[in-house]
Amino acid sequence: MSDAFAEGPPITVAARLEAEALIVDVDGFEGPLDLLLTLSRTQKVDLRRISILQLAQQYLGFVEQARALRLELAADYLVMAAWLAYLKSRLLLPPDPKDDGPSGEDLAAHLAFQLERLAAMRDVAARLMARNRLGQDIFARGLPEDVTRARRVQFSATLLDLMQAYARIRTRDEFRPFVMDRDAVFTMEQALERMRGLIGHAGDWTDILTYLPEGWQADPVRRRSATAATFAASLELAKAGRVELRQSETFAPIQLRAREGRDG
Amino acid sequence: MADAPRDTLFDAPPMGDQERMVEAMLFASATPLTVANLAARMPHGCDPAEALAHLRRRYDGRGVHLVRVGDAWAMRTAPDLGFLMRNEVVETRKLSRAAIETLAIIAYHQPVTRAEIEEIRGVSVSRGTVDQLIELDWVRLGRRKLTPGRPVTFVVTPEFLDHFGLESARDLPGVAELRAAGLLDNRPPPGMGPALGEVDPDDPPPDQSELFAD
Amino acid sequence: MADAPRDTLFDAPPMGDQERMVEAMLFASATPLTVANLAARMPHGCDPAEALAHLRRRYDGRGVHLVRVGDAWAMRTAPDLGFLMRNEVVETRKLSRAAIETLAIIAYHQPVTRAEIEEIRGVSVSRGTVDQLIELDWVRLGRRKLTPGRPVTFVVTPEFLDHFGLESARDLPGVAELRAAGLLDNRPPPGMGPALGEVDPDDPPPDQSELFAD
Repeated sequence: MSDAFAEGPPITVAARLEAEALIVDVDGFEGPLDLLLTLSRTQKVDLRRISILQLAQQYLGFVEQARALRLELAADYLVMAAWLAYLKSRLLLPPDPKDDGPSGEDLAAHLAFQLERLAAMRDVAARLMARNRLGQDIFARGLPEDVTRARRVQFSATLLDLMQAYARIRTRDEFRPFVMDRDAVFTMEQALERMRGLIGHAGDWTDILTYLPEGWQADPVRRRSATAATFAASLELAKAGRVELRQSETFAPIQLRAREGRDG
Repeated sequence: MADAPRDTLFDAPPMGDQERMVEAMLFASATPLTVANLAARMPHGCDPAEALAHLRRRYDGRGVHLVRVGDAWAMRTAPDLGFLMRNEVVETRKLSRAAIETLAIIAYHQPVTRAEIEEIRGVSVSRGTVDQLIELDWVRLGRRKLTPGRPVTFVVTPEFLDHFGLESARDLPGVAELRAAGLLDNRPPPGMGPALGEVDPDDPPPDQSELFAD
Repeated sequence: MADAPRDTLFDAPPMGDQERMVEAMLFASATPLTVANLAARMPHGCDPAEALAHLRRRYDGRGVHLVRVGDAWAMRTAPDLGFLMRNEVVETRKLSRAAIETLAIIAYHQPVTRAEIEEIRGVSVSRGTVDQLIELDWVRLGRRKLTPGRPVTFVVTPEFLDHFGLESARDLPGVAELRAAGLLDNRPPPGMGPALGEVDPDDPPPDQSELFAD
């Protein structure tokens, strides 16, 4: 957040004080609901009687202020702002009889419920942590009895150990060094090897697809690999001056013939 | 006496002796013991439940109490004497606010899914938060929810109860008021289709092998 | 009561309270405590020696005794009840990596044959590993597979579920869920390349529906 201040235009002391009055410290909040709960406290009423309309206004004001200060707000704050703007319009405008969605009042009531529930959880969490706790206020036996008869070995393992062991096995494959599974891959080297042996006999233009090796034509995966390798090998041979290539039009078969056979 | 008189034809020992036995076993153990644990080690025909009731009265008001933890029982120092045990205090990692709130939500709403926790807090539960609670042995996996997707749920453990001095989850502070106020209800947002984390209800629940095929 | 009323001008607490204090301290202490140790922790003006004398009488004939160890004091279970503590001494050892992995595979894939376990682990499983799991009562033989050779299968036992606090093996989370819950160790095993489950910290945590997309 401090970076955001640094990058923005210089802020006067007065402007900064004004901003602080609005507590624009988004970092202090755990999400939009938390921010809403804090804002709702300024209404100084029971959460059950809170004005959602007023709260929406406060939240939108907060977001405006943050924008004016060029603070970057996380996306979920903006999503909440958009939703509250929508809610505000639903609450202010007369209900549309054709709309069978939830009414503005229903939505507002649910938001009030969420705020009350979060406040209640905060409250009981604090009460829970304030209880007398084992090892802090209440103590177990400091010296569990050590009776040395009947020593028994017990193997221990926790659920966490078990789950981590499983995860380790199941993710092992993801992290082995990267190796291509080669059984469906025909390499350019293999294609070159094969074609070097065959082009000597190819005096006439022949479709390069006729050079696909045995057993690589039916399975589409293997066929694709062999085609790519054969094509690459053909270009390689043409570059080396050993063959000529031609294609009559786009997508037409690519044909090849040996140069040596013709020239030599 | 070295041989436990188990499975003898004699009568069970008098209740006074049974009480001593239960007292000794609970005293020797740092962790709570269930009635079944106690019975398994006592001579045949004993009634540890009754012995526990006597023992509890005997320790009433003493410096050490007999407390109930879920289905089990343990001896614990009286809470008002904690100040004497400063030397014994176990330093614990301070829990983050997120972890404390997540713990409270799991305790009060259990069994609860991750999506439900997030819905209540209004933010996503960060990696490591639940992990930390599981590592502390305060939270464990519960039964999967029978909603589509069969999400895993979290529940609190007997260690949680023991740590916070609770007999059961019903004794959580304020739980009755929260329930009466409807704040523990699972109330879906109005007009929303299926609740968070739910998927197409026509989707059959995946079987075990599918679930774990990553 | 949270503040020890040390060095106050008030009188020492009544002897009944002093007795409670000594009782709690001796109970919670891992080592025997001397009168001086006790006095140092108690409010000003207390008389731990007298409290010890009262306490000793109180525990006379009970399941637990107050005993003197050198010039210090400790609580010990009555010697005649030693037979009850027999199960108390258990040496806990961690399961080997091979065993825990084998156990995990059985739990996640049951019923599963030895050959299947080996295929998943990528190494052979020694006879001793499965034997150990069977001896621990965590694994038992399931029904034979209806495949050629009719190999035996392994399944987990109710004792396994009990030990790991599971209602059923179906409650075990899948790998995607483990990762989402932050339960995967982020450090890769040595020489294993990129970290397990490591993600861009800016990457938003997956939502519930992604969690179950296997």
